[in-house]
Amino acid sequence: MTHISKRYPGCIANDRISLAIDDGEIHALLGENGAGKSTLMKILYGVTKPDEGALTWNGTPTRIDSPADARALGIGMVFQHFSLFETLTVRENIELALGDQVGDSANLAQRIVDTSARYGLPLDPEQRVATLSTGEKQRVEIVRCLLLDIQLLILDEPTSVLTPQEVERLFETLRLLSQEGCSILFISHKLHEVVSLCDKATILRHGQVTGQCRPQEETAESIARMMVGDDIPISNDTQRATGTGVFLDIRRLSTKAVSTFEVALKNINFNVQCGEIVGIAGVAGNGQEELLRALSGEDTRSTQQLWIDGHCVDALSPLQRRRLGLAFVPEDRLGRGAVPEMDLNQNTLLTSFDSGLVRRGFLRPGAIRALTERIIAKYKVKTPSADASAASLSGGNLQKFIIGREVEQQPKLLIMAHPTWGVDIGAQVAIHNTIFALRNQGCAVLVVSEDLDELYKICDRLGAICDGAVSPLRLTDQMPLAQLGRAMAGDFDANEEAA
Amino acid sequence: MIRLETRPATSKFWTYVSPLMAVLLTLLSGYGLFAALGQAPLPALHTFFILPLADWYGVSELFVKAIPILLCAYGLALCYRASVWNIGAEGQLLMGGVTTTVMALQFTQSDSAWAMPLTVLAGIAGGAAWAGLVAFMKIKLNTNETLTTIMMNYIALNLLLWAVYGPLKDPDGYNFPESALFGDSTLLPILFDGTRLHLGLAFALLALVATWVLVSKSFIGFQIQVIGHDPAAARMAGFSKNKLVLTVLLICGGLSGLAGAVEVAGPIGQLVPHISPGYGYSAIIVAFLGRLHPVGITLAGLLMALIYIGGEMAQITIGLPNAITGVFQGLILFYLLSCDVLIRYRIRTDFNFAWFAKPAQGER
Amino acid sequence: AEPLKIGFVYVSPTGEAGWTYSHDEGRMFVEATFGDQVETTYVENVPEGADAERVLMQLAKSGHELIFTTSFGYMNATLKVAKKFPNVKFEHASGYKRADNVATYFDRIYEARYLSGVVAGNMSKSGVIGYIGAFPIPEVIRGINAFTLGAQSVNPDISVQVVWVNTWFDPAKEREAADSLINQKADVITFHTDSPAAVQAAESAGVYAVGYHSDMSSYGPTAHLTAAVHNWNDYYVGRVQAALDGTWSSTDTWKGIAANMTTMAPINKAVPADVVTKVEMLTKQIAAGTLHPFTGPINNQAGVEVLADGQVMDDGALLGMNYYVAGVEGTLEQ
Amino acid sequence: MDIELLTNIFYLTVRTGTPLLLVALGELVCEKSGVLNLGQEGMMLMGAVIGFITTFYTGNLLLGFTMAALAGALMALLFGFVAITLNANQVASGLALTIFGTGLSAFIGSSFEGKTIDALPTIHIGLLESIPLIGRALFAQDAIVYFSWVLFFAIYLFFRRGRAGLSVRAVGENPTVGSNLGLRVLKIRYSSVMFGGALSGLAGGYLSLAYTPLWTENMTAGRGWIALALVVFASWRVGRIMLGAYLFGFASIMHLIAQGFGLSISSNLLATLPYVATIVVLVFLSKNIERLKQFEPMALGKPWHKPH
Ligand SMILES: Nc1ncnc2c1ncn2[C@@H]1O[C@H](COP(=O)(O)OP(=O)(O)OP(=O)(O)O)[C@@H](O)[C@H]1O
Ligand SMILES: Nc1ncnc2c1ncn2[C@@H]1O[C@H](COP(=O)(O)OP(=O)(O)OP(=O)(O)O)[C@@H](O)[C@H]1O
Ligand SMILES: [Mg+2]
Ligand SMILES: [Mg+2]
Repeated sequence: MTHISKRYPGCIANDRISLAIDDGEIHALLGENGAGKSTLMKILYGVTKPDEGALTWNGTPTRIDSPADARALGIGMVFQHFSLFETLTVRENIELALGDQVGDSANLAQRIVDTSARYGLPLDPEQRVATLSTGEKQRVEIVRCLLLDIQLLILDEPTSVLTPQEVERLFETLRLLSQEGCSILFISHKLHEVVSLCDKATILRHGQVTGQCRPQEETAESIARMMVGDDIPISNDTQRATGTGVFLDIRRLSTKAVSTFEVALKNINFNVQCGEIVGIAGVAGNGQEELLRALSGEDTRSTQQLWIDGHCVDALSPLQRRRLGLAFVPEDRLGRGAVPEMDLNQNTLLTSFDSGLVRRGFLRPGAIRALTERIIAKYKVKTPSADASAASLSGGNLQKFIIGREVEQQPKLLIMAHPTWGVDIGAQVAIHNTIFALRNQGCAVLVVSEDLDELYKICDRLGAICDGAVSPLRLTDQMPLAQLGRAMAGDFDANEEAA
Repeated sequence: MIRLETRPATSKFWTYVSPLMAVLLTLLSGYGLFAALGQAPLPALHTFFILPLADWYGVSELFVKAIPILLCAYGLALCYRASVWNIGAEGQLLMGGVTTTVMALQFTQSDSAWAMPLTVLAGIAGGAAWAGLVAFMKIKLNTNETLTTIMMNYIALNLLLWAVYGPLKDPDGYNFPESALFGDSTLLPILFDGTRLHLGLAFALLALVATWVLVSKSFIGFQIQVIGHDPAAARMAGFSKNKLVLTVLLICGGLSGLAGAVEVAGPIGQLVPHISPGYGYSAIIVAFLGRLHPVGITLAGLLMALIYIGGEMAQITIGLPNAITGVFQGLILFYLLSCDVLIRYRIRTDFNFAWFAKPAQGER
Repeated sequence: AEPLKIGFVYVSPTGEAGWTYSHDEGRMFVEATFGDQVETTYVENVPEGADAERVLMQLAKSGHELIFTTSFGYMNATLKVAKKFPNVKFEHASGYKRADNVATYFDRIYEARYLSGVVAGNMSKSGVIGYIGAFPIPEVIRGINAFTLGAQSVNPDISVQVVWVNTWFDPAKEREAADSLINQKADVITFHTDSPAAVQAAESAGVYAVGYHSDMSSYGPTAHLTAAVHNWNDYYVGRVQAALDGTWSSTDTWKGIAANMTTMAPINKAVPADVVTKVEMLTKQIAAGTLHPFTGPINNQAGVEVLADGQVMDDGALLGMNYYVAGVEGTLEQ
Repeated sequence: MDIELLTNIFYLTVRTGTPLLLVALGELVCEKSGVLNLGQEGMMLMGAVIGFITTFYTGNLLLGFTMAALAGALMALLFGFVAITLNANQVASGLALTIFGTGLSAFIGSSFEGKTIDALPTIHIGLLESIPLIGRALFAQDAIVYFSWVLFFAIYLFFRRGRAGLSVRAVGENPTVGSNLGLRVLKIRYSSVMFGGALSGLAGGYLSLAYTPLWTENMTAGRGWIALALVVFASWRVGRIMLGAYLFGFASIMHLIAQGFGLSISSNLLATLPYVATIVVLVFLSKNIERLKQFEPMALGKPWHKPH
């Protein structure tokens, strides 16, 4: 790819980028949020048309006008956000995505089973995508590419939603592919993965190539430096703390699963104390979502019993729980944590209405704007103005904004899901520091995440959730990774006391 | 090919220019249309758009026509902001007309000062109750409001017919389908002598201000908007969807019922089978044309009313067929909708496919 | 001299058949008769609600001196505008309220209904006749009863099955009503709605139909027995002449066959000659005033006598009719 | 009620339900692709008037129906340009189409008011017709009724098998994903919208060429709205479209037939029957929220344009 440029109103996503990939090479594309990685990949896959630039494929100048062209050349892509139709089955999704290249559609199901087995990514072709776990969805995306005679596989942040085991399995598949001669373009914010997997890395900043390296010869540290520059501290000291009295108490929390997509919560007991960070690890789809909804009050069907600050909140709505000091950062930033179409002022108001933004039922635009601007400034949210829509922010910036918004409410209890999912290193550090600061003010913090590195880094006590049940919590330093892994697999140590 | 390119922020310029452009395009099309029909285009356009407003009476009639449409549209806009797809303003208006009549007929002999307010309140209550039924079914029985409101429009029409052919029929009316004429105490007072402009204008202004405050200034209005855009976020923030759905439907029902009340207790003065020539349906368009904003709705409603009256005028003075009105309305609506695209997007029509044809620079 | 400007206000589009069309025929007849002396304007599709008054105002303001308002629902609007324009003459069809400058007029279509009932009674083999009604207003009920009495005059056992469709104009629904009547054994269909759909239904089902408003034989050449037809030509010409002469005054006109305001469409060849002769004779009697369709004894559905033997119903009773006579099937809500 | 009457009622039910079935099937395909077109009345009326004029001049019914479908499709194209290409609000564009189509059809058809043509003949399928209860309903109908069944099964299979139906469902669920994967979203949506328009036009033609072979202004009298409601009623499932259309047809016929039963209920109240019945059945069908949502196109009514 030569001199690829793509301008969007208000920003240059790709600025004369040139990139070369060899046969069988695993090439990492790195860069902070909004650096232009996904845009470049979409151009390569024919989804986005570049403003200028040229492409050479196997030595011949080529044009890729559509994903079909790309597939015909043997390019496959796994998008950053799943490109799956939830209501269709696995087979239907694959059939659709392959278009004319699907080949013999009669035995497609069989081919899916064969291919997925060969690469160790088992799939049931007749299952509806909506019922799949995140990891399984990821598999569908990959198998979809593998069904073609593939020469280049693009993976845009494939690991941000996978568990360590799944990541390991994916890497094996990728190495196998690369041995078969397939080139791989790999985007990730997890640098140690890059170090362990990739042959080469290209680093983007503000839409330009700022460096190239051989990851095996570098450390995660040094690569991070290359990405974010020298001005941002990329590591912070972890200090543990101990809680000072129970704030959130969960006693025998159970729910029934009303649909096949849901996990029933089974007799969950744990508490979170003021001034500590509690982490719940777990593989996606084990009840995290249901637990969070029960805690936030979005789902009030649970039985027995949630106590916040000495109040039983079972019957209370999310609003009433907020008034007891709860703040909440849900896993979906757009569409739940923030309203995409609304501007940042309005998204501030979404949950901060009790922070003096509403008087007698009427809005106070001045106060709303002031608070929004404070959040933007204090949490270094990159945005043209407070009038920008939430949808226009990059993932990391939106996450900073949402966390800032919740933190500014000075909550006594902060519940967060995947606080740094898909967020670049710089933002990760900023978010972690914010959480620490809040804890040190005496706030109780509950973090539900799949990212074990993160949990070990920030949490004071840890537990795991598996199939709707939560293991007893232990102090982080007394919870070896192996034990946490066992707990995530459902093997809770029976004779262990809840911390 | 036409390509749309999202603007980083909606364009203030086009927000105001787009309607002007649409009107201009309509006038141009009208010019062509009238020429094709063998009419002198300019006088015909004058008849359609200027003549109805040539005198004070014409202007007052514009408002008389627009009032019920506007009342319905203000309410509908609230519903649509909350993504409650209420098609039922017509039925709510009709029910408002019926309940208004029931109340008004209690006062035919009375000159109580309460007569008129109670009559109007009865209309509001009737419309709100009819919409409340929709809310009940949506909230408790989980039924889709688009379907229930369409069906309930027909049910309301039949109930009105039943009432006007049955219990509310004027006993001294030779069995014709009309209620007795309302007493003066229940009729809406006329605001300006020599016109039919009635107190409904004040109601409409009140509704304009109230919905504007609700939409732009109040926390409820904000919650409504959040529910409409993103129910998951609303749930996360703790806004009660059911309460908001009920609120917007009751407000819309009340305003539509009020529209029914101002018609029967205003220019018509009794219950007849045809109290509405589809005001509730016109209001849907007006709500969207007005971009769900009370001020925009007011302008769109007046425009809609103008075309209706212009169509009558064109029939009377130059003998154009009535069907022209519909053609005209359709055209102007399409133009408005199309021009509004420019508020959110830039239009690109370039055919630039040449980028890959450039020779590769051998970077590989 | 300046031509006399005459306005017509119609409730529906002028169309080719139906109520409004019959008035528009009258308007064209006026134009043809008076030529340059008059200038006519019509406004179609004027809703009967609040809009009517404005249209009337506009007509009056734009110099129309004689205005015909051709639907019952315009009654109060006509009176209101008439009050504001004492020099403009108004003519309101089918209403009962008058003023110095508001006359009323209507035709005695029930006379033609009676006669067509005679034809239908002769042609029905099943003894069931279907009648599609729009709304239960006196005019429609009067037609149903007159038709029934006519049919009974040839076959006392005949029954007339009424279906209300609650609309003046919905061809598909009228068709459905006709089909459902035919499927309930009716072998002659008539109707008091605005479209010829019922005639078409009869034609395709192979039964007979009696038209309304105008000759509808083109929609069912085999099925169409005859039709009860309005004819406003003579009335309109007379009133326009009076206005031109300056002799116009507010009157109440309710005339039928005698004044040629109501007529019968040509009778189908399938109808036996003796029946045709009989109908012609009855027509003459009605024209001469020797036969009145509503002549006692008449019983209502419950068998209660509403008109004694030999008595002739007065116009007041006719105008407010709200019951079915015996022989009509169906219930009429009061 | 005797057998004969019931036989006739079923027969009439099918006839009455047919135009609704056609329109609702078309709107279903359109909505499945994520586009809500409220312009049914306008498209039906244009189909009715163009079909009628064609047959009036040529005497050819097949040509009439073809032109009717074409007219509907062209109207849908106009809607598509505003709603799909220019991304205008779909509800408003659809309503504009209704107003425009109503006016334009009246305008075009004014000199054909009240003219008549020979109706589409009934095709009797031998002895099957004499089967009690269902014989007439199933075997003594006109070509369009039979065609509507063929169409019904075709559409059923279309969404069940094959990539075309899948792509329509896919762009109705998530056009962005579809576009990322290389589906030609706009093309699929245009095709679906125009197919829906063609069926509306055909249904309009059915009214003016078969049901009541004549043209009169606004002769659809709100049937397009009912058909729209039926799609919701069916919760976007093909099978239930037929159920809904015939249920509504049945209730409409019953409100006419029932007047002969000597009930002392006002005909106005009886006339609410089809609407009340539809709501009541909907309430029962709405108990299971998940099933209800399962077939609803998630992107329905949302403006979308290709990201660049
Ligand atoms: N459709 C679009 N319209 C306007 N701007 C866009 C669009 N898509 C991307 N951008 C902008 O282009 C820039 C690059 O975006 P891109 O998605 O390529 O970043 P990225 O490097 O993949 O970031 P992340 O790590 O968060 O995935 C960002 O500033 C983004 O806001
Ligand atoms: N996640 C969920 N999935 C399905 N149903 C749910 C879910 N959460 C809650 N419900 C049920 O949906 C219904 C509506 O709940 P919701 O929380 O919207 O009401 P609310 O906003 O609290 O309204 P109010 O405060 O007026 O009671 C309740 O019966 C609730 O039990
Ligand atoms: Mg990206
Ligand atoms: Mg609740």
